[in-house]
Amino acid sequence: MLQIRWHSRAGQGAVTGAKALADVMARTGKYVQAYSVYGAEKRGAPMSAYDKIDDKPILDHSKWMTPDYVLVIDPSLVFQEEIVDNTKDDTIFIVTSHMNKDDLLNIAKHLQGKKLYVVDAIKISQEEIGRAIPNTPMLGAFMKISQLIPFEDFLVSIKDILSKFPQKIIDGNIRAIKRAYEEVK
Amino acid sequence: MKKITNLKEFACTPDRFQGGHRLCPGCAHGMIVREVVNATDDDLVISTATGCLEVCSAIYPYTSWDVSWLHIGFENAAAGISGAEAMYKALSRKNRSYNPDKNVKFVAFGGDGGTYDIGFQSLSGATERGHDFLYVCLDNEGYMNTGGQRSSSTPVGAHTTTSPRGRVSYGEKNRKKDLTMIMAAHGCPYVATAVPGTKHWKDLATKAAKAISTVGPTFINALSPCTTEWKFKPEDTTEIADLAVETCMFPLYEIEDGHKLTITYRPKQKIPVEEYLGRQGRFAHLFKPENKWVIEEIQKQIDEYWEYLQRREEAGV
Amino acid sequence: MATPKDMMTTWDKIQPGAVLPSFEDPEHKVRSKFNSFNYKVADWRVEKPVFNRDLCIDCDFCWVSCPDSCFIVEEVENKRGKKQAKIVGINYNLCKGCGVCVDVCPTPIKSLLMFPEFMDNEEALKQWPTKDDKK
Amino acid sequence: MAERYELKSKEVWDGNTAASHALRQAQVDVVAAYPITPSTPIVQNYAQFLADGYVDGEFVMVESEHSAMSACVGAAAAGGRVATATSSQGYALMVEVLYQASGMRLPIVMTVVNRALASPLNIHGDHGDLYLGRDAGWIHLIANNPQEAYDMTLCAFKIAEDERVRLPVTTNQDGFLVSHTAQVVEPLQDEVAYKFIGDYKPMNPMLDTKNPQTYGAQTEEEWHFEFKASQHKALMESSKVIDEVFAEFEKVSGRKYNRVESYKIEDADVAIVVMGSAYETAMVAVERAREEGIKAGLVMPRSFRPFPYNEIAEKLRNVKAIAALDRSCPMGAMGALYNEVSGALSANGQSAIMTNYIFGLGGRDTTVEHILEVIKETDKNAKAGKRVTDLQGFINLRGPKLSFN
Repeated sequence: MLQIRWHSRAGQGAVTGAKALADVMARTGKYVQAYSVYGAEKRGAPMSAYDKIDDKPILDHSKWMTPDYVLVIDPSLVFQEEIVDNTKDDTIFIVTSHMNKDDLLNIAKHLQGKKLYVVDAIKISQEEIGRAIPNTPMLGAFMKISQLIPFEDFLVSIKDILSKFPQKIIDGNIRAIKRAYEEVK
Repeated sequence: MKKITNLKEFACTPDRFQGGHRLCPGCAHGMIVREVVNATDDDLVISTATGCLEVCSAIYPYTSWDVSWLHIGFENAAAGISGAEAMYKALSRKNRSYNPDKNVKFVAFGGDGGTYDIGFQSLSGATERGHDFLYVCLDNEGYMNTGGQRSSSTPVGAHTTTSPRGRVSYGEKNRKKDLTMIMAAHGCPYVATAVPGTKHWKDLATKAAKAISTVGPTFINALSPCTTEWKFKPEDTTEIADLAVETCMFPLYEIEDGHKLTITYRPKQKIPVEEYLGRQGRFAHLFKPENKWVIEEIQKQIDEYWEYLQRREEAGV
Repeated sequence: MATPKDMMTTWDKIQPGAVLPSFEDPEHKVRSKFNSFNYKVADWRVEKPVFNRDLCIDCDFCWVSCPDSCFIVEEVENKRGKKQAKIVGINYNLCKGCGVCVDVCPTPIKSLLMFPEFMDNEEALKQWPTKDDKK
Repeated sequence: MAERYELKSKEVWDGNTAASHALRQAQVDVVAAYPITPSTPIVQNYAQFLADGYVDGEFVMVESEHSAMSACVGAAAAGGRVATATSSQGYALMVEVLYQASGMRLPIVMTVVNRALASPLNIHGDHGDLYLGRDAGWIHLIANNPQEAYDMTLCAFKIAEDERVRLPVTTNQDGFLVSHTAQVVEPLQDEVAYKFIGDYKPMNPMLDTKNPQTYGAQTEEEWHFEFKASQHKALMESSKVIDEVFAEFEKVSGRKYNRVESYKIEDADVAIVVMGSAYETAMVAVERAREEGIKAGLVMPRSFRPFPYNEIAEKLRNVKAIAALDRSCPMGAMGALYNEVSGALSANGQSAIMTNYIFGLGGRDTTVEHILEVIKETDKNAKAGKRVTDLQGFINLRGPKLSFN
């Protein structure tokens, strides 16, 4: 079972991102589970979201997991040590930051020795979508690193999932996803 | 709208609220309810809040209703009728009406407990949502079903079992809540006050007919003199109601579209309130020397309110 | 208690939800046994109103103010062919003897008066006051 | 006519989305509801369906849950299909009217997203609200994942409206763990779902004004007992209808449900009885226990009411020790599942060793490891042939061990 944990602030779209990823993977015939953990806090409070992806039905409904991937879509949360909780040696971190990997590791010492990738999902979403909603660019970055499914297939699915939105929003998201796919390092 | 012309004609209406109910002898509820349900030729669905009317008109295995009737609880007559009205709309839209040839109208009855107090939230909600129904408050100024406790409709000075007169108390201390105006403030298309009896029967029947035929939430606050708890002889019910009007203790008026107020009956000579109070045991203690000031206070409040109503009517705003 | 013996049933024979139909034959408006029209509250009375048709002017005040729907009305046509109600009697099954009808009766000599419950109506009519009686 | 909604054969839905689609497909005539976390999205989704023309019934946005259930009662008595949704405090506010709905034998469907009851305030899942309504005369069905939240809601209409039942039904799903967890759901197409549920069958409708009905009469000591007994009988006998509806549902969906679900119970020495999403988590724990040599099995009453006494006893016939896991604090007693299962065993002359565990209050995480631990403890009782563990345990609770005795 593939396990992915998102760290975000409420309002940044981690829940939507996690559900979109689940939707994409379900279309390939996988079983999925996407959920989030939050309290009564409002927009801006830290929260986490989760994806589980497997070839057989997912029965475990507990919130606890040992993630294969940790996706941090808020730049300030990168500095919170909780993001490494319950991770394995080979857990892959994809984080949002305007800094390069070396500068980041100098400050975020808890990420030293981890498999780390960086993408500025905030900047990308601001420039391409017009708002700091870094969830879709993170999906682009995740697709690049994980190579879970062919990127073209991913784009077809995500376009369909976004189809309820106005064309302008869809186009912006697709551009953001493609840019993040290219820019993640 | 049913045309209410004279009593000889109105009395040809087949009764839809039957006798054999267990209300007290001389209870005004029976009079008011009969007039309201007889004031339309449309079919009716009725909900009733817990209270005297509810317990007395549907004691298993008997019902006093020749129309569809529902009781759920004390505080939800308005919510219940709003559900029934919504179902009527839904089934009409879906072409599944049970009697497509008939208009169905919706009426809710509640006492002042079920209306002023515990049921006020659901009444306010149903009114705000704009359901097409008439809500009639049978206002007997206390929780008479449970033996005469105070409500927010109990007038100043009245003795009730929870605002008793006593060595150091003159009875109820708080002013009666002005629910009719509160309902008007919801922006209801039609709100009115009414009393039972022979003198104002047409006022009540016409108001009921008007309210039922008006589309949207309408409200009638009907004073319902309670022979048992107000403590007067059963045969005096209509006289007490008439005195409430003639003293202006309970003025008759209507308000259209939430603001346009019309006084529907103006006493030729306003009678002093003692006449009204003196006929009821619940106010007997006010006639003791030490409580006389309470009567004066009540008179002052009546005068001020009557003045307010007249000014507001004149202003026509 | 309040239920006549012949209406007492067992749990397996009662109407689901205690729902009561008003009519046994809705089309012909035949009231069901569950309709309180078929219940008697006569024993609540101490005194009963007696109706004197000869004095009645059909103002229908008694009809409109009766809390118990007791007044039996016949629909007749007036001289101008308009329908109007004629009071023809009192349903003593439904009357609780509150006396409101007597109170509101406006005829100079009342056409409704209270008499002891045990008195025969014929006898009551014989005892009816006349113009000559002092009030 | 309501618009047809295009559905894929597999959707990724959370439990709330699944329940709201079931309500939509049932073409409910009146939904009266008041939003409350975590069932709010059901109400929101339904409002959106209405705004987009996928629903042509009435949607009454009342001012409280009390009025929501009251309007449901009024609408159901009027004579049409009725549904609502709620959770927790809203459920508590409704309780008075829940009894009215069932007493009047009105087939209302309520999709409940289970959440803890205050105080202290908590928005997360436990079964406090479900247990609060357990004597309210409703049928209570349990859904463990979004697929089941959808399936149970469709079945609920068919069960409630059956002439032999005419009782309201709740479908229960765990707050957040199911309601906000997206999983693969295989929905029925609109016309298949509606055909399965069928047209509403009126019974004494108030709106048939030619034949007026009185609802909500007062019954005193002379009649009340008979009505309650008659309602109890209907609730007990709904078991048969539930079985029939589940069988019919299997034909259209291929998914088989039972009033008592079980997993590897046939040869089990140790059994866990639990309701809700933890049942599925426990399946994983059972697998792990068996890898470690403990013959564990799992049982769940799919219908909490009517409680399947004999069927549950039958499932547990050969086990030696049982742990009943209740997701609600029993407050001075044993948990309801412990009591019901003990009663079921006793009534059938069985004497497996029973213990009770309280878990997951206010959304407290209960993992595979936790349940595995319970299985191991229960296995000690099985091996000893008598109870050697505490009568009551609290899973994943901080602090010293706590037990009833």
